[in-house]
Amino acid sequence: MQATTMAATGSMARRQAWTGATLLAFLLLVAVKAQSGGFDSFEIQTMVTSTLALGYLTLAQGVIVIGGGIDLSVGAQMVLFNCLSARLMEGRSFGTCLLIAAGATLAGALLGALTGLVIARSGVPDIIVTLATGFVWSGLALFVLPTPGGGTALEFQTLVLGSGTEFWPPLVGLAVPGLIIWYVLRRTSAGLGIYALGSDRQAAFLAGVPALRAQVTAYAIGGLLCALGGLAATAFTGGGDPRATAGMTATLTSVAAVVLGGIALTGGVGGLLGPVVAVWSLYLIPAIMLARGVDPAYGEAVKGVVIVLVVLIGGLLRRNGRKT
Amino acid sequence: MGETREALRTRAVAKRYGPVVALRSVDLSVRPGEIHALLGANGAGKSTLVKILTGVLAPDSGEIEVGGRPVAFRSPADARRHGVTPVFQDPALLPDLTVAENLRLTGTGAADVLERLREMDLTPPDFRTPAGELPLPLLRMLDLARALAHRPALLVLDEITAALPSDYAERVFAVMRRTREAGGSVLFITHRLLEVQEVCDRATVLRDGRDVDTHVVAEGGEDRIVAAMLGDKAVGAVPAAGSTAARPTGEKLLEVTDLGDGGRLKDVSFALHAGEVLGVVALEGQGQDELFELLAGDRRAASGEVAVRGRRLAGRHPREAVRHGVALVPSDRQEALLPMRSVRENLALPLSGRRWGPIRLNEERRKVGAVIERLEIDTRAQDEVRRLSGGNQQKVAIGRWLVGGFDVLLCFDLTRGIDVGTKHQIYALLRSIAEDGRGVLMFTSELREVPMVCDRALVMYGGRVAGELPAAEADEGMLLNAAHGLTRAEEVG
Amino acid sequence: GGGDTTTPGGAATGQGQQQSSFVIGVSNTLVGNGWREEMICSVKAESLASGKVSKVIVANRNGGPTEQIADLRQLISQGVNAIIVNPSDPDKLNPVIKQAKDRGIVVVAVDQAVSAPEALVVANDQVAYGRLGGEWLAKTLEGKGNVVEMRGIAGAPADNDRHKGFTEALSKYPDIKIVKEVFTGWDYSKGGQQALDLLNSSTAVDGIWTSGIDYTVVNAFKTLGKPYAPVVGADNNEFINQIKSVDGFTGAAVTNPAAIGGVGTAVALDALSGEQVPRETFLTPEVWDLATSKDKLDANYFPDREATFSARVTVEPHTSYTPEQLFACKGPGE
Amino acid sequence: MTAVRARDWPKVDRSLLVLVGVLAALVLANGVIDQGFLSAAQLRNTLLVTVPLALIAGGQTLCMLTGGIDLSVAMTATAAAYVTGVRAADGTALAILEGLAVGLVIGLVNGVAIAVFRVNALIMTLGMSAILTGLLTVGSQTFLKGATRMPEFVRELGGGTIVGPIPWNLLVWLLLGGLLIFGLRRTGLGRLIYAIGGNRRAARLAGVRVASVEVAVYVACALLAAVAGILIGGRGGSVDLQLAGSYLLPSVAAAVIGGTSILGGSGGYTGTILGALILSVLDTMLNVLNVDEAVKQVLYGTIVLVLAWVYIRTSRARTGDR
Ligand SMILES: Nc1ncnc2c1ncn2[C@@H]1O[C@H](COP(=O)(O)OP(=O)(O)OP(=O)(O)O)[C@@H](O)[C@H]1O
Ligand SMILES: Nc1ncnc2c1ncn2[C@@H]1O[C@H](COP(=O)(O)OP(=O)(O)OP(=O)(O)O)[C@@H](O)[C@H]1O
Ligand SMILES: [Mg+2]
Ligand SMILES: [Mg+2]
Repeated sequence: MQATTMAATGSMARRQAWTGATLLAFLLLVAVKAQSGGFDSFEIQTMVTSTLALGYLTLAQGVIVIGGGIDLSVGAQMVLFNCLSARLMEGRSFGTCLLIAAGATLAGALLGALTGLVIARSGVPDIIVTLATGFVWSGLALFVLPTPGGGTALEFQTLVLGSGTEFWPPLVGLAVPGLIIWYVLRRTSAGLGIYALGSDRQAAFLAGVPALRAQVTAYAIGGLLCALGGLAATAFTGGGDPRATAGMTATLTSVAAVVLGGIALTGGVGGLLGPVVAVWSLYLIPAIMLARGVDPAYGEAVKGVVIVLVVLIGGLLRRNGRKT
Repeated sequence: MGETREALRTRAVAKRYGPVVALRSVDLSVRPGEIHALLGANGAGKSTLVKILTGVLAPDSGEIEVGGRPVAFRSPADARRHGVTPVFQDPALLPDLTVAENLRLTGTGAADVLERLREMDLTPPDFRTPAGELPLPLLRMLDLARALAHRPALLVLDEITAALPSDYAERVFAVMRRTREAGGSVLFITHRLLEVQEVCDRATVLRDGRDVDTHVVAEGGEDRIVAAMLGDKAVGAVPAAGSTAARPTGEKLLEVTDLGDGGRLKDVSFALHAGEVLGVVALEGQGQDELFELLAGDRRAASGEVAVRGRRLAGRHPREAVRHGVALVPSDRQEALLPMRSVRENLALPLSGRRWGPIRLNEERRKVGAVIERLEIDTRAQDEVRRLSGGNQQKVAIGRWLVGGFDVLLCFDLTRGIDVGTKHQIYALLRSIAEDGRGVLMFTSELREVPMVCDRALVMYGGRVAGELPAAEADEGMLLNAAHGLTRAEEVG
Repeated sequence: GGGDTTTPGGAATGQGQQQSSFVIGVSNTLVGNGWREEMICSVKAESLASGKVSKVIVANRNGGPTEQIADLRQLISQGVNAIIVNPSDPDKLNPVIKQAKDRGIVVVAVDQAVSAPEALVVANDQVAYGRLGGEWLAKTLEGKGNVVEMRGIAGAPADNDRHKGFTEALSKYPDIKIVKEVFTGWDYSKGGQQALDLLNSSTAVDGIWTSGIDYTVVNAFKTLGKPYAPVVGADNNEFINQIKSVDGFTGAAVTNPAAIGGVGTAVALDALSGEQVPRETFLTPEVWDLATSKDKLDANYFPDREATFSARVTVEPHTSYTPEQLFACKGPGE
Repeated sequence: MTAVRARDWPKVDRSLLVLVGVLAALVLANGVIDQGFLSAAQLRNTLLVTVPLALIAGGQTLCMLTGGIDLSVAMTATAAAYVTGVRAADGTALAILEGLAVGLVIGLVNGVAIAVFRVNALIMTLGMSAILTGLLTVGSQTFLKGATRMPEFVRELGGGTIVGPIPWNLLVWLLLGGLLIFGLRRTGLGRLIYAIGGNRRAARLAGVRVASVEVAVYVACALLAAVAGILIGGRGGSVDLQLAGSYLLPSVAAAVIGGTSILGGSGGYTGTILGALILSVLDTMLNVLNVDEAVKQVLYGTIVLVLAWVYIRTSRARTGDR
């Protein structure tokens, strides 16, 4: 009995180890940044606000990957909701903007649910469905807003981003949905179903998990978060931008952050804190290189190397952990 | 007939997978308070029937009644609500979730499960452990406990004892008997006919997707079952297991000296000689898994050494073992098969592994064809091995090495989940391998096999070889004692 | 907001500095694009040639306004005296530009304009780019025929401006029809492939206007073995070579110099030195074809440079560096 | 229970026939939209643009069959072509060899990291892509400075015609594509690629040196991408840093439309070829149709989705799964 308790504690520790390592790496980066270029509230605000949209996308990707899927359209969804909200919010009052934001969030959830439904019903792999829907959403974004433009109310921007060098509002804006979704994932049967689905689809079905519902739920949560990402982009830039390239970059970054944050791409494993911290770390790497005066062209290469190394070392640690 | 309301009744249930007919027409009835055996050769359709009864699959045609009322389950959860609770052939606990989460998933009370485990005289694991980290037999028992916690009217057990050591199997029987006493029914699938004699009231035999015989076990007997299962095909006679000589005479093929893995396995020494089938018996977790992994090159030794025909194995990669002629047939088919590939590719894998260049098609066709014929592999679903029945999958796993060639065959619980007919085929196969001058090291959880197939037997306990005895002298009682550590090596001699 | 914290080495000391001590920041959001890399080199070259700059800090990564705002804020934190920014959006950077201005930093938007009144703008006149090319094409076709418009990235401001200028020019020629309009995404190989598709279709094509994806389009004629039609492109090195040396091909290069970065730097340094500079400096593109500007074509072809090298390497009278300094791509202290 | 004889070749896959049908339908639709499409010139054009995609997608197929993926193919193609272009002065043969060597090195690094150090393939190749972007950007200003014009031979190979509708690059493809098909079906290595994707552990226990096979796969993939990059560069005449960027997503899409499982273990190159042809014809159709960019993207996405769905439907009908 004693032994099994110890084994269990060990395995718990291992499960949290990745999140811990991510946190540690992040703190290290913060220290280096503070040393080489300062890390005052202005910097923190820059970090939190400019990664807010990406943070939401990463949470979205995280939930979907935990559920055994992958979504290559998160960036395109963000672009779509960015354009949609910027177009609708232009010249409107704060109140109307809030209503539009609520509507967009709902629409995002519906869009996500639809994606999930298509995947579950068609049997076409996630990666190809979302590759295709990514094109569709980018096309729709161009349709909604053919050129960069649109706008939003100043109060809406302040609400999301804070004023002055405040950085609490965006932090809270990320943490609240993050915590709610974390609660849903970890403490409700719907969330458990998502983990089960990602862990082993067949076994989940045998255990009586309603696979369709779990999949649709995961994608609906993802869609909702992508809409939040779009709204954050609108608030941050004060308008919309239909160009698809930004969306694709964001998608790939979200996948990288999810893996760096300890979610297994095979599904069923991982939490939400790690990926968010990973997004911030990915932000800090170029910032530090800028401060250190590294040629930015090398910067891109260094970033690639760092990502690979982190996953490599993490993988080695994980493997060693499993052996003992 | 029909005076009492049946717990379960099927009429003309049929199911096909594309061109493969799994069930033609099955009529089955299970009475309340009865333990009913469902028997049949590999691929007869037992698992398919279980899946239909528990809502995993929908039948193509036919009717199902539970407690007298017609049902059409949409999902396993639906079946569970109607009192039909399965324990499937493959583990159904989610590996990444903790035990507690797994229980929450099916709405099972953790306290209830703890209670069931205690009833079965098992030490419950920490429920915060991810299921994937628990040993397989314990997982199966958890699966069972979870099913019991739902207080099923009909408990469906698909080959649950196949992966269990005999002491665990005993506990399952106790559970089945208690269920019967409480008025519930059990549908029990097994390939071990002794178990049928031991616990079952009635038995239904399937052959080629039909029910061919239902009888009261006490009135039947093993012969009747076997005859029904196999139809016209007779069980091949097993050539008598080797010499009665206690000491083998052939060349030393495999020599193991003071082998340890730094963990459970300690100072194991023995030798396997040409022309010999050497049995290994042990209770669950006595180091036999580690021993086989080490010998197969899948795990590195911490101490001691392994030599094949006098050449030392470094044990860096299974390839090295294969090159030296040591081949492993793992117990878990998930570790042996390429589920999406054809029977042919699965069988020819060792050949492909040897040469990256063009395949010698004629040679391959000849070798593969011969093995398919020799093992009588049912190739109706040959394009994808995952569609074969469990037993046929096992044959593919062994057949691979007949194609590839070897000197020493390591068999880990080879006959788990295999029907009587096939078992006898395999026994004969192992004997003929030995007669060719090669060697077999086999671990078995079915002690009855030892005197039937082996020349000698090693008993493992606590990571060491606790004893060695000539198979001819080994009866189950003796082996069990040894395996429990009651007998020291010196006493056996 | 955000102007209340002072950063070390910030603009507080900026205005009255002596020679060779300005720090210049550069922000660009398209990596691996030859034109943009050359633009950054021209900033470095001009900084070096001016002798007034001690360091050039470059923020360069793929992204949109979101990434660029973050980069600009990073540069502000680094205490630069001036920022040369190739804006990813005309409006979205305004708040951060204002923050920079509040700290006394000179911001120059190069290549494309921004609407913030605090920023200086040094840009190629993109509407004129479209118009001049369109006029050349129409004249070459003698006022009639089918033309194809090969645009850049859908939604990009420069693309819209050029489209505007181009259609404006052609509206004066009723007999010229725009039969196809495609977006190349400013991707040379994709543009070449699209040209293959279009030239193969049954629509007759008499001329092609491109938003700078030019030499692969010219190559498509050769690949298909079709007679060349006139093509308008930009001052890309290889395209200039084609105009000069491909038999039977007529084309015009409309300049869109990457040296705009150097121009922006010169303007920024003037402003830092306290000179009065106009808020907007627009470079009007030049049209080079073999008939009228053979000398320019000859002088601005660099056989040893890559195909996409923007051939107009200096912009007189603004830039002061030598072509060699640009080619070296080294800033002060590197 | 009669033992059926093991067959040499798998049954002709019905889902492949469906792909052929879809391709035919697309070609006909194109013909209706534009008469010019049903001509020898257009056939040649289709082949010309499909070949590089089919080569890159071939490499992608190999990676996907082992359960991996290579997101660095586009940058690999670009890097190889760039090096070939810059080194044209060294002589054609040497320039091409140098370009291929770039592919070899990239493949080795990817392969070793993924197979030996077990870095997640997606992350590794994404990282490699970033690394290559950085190195090429710096290189174009420093160690890879120079004219990026392709040697004449490469131009001919990438865009020239042998006779009638047959471009030179088809020859390259027939050679490499044939090798791929043969290699996957009829060689030990091919079998092992499927084996690894199907069940890594089982392959290992059966004595397969999984890591070497994986390294071979990533090297082959990078080499194929390098060849494709050189052909693309040859077709355009000169090379730039974004040369093959637009080939990344289509390379994955072609493989998946062609029935290769993203999880590994099943699929093949024949399907990928059809997938690549379908995508190119679709692309041509959208180029020729004078529709808005927005509509174009929506159409493209929808068609890819429908194709994948049709494929899955037909392959399921064959096996009778639910
Ligand atoms: N997006 C977020 N923003 C802020 N805090 C978060 C976010 N996501 C999670 N957290 C916090 O971080 C902690 C760890 O989160 P994580 O999801 O890694 O836990 P977990 O492994 O799922 O937890 P458990 O093992 O208890 O089920 C949580 O307790 C939660 O309070
Ligand atoms: N998903 C599937 N697709 C195609 N054929 C299948 C599938 N599942 C089972 N079969 C076929 O149906 C037949 C019956 O299989 P089933 O698994 O029911 O046998 P079984 O009696 O449980 O055998 P075993 O004792 O070996 O477990 C076999 O011929 C098998 O190959
Ligand atoms: Mg966690
Ligand atoms: Mg079965």
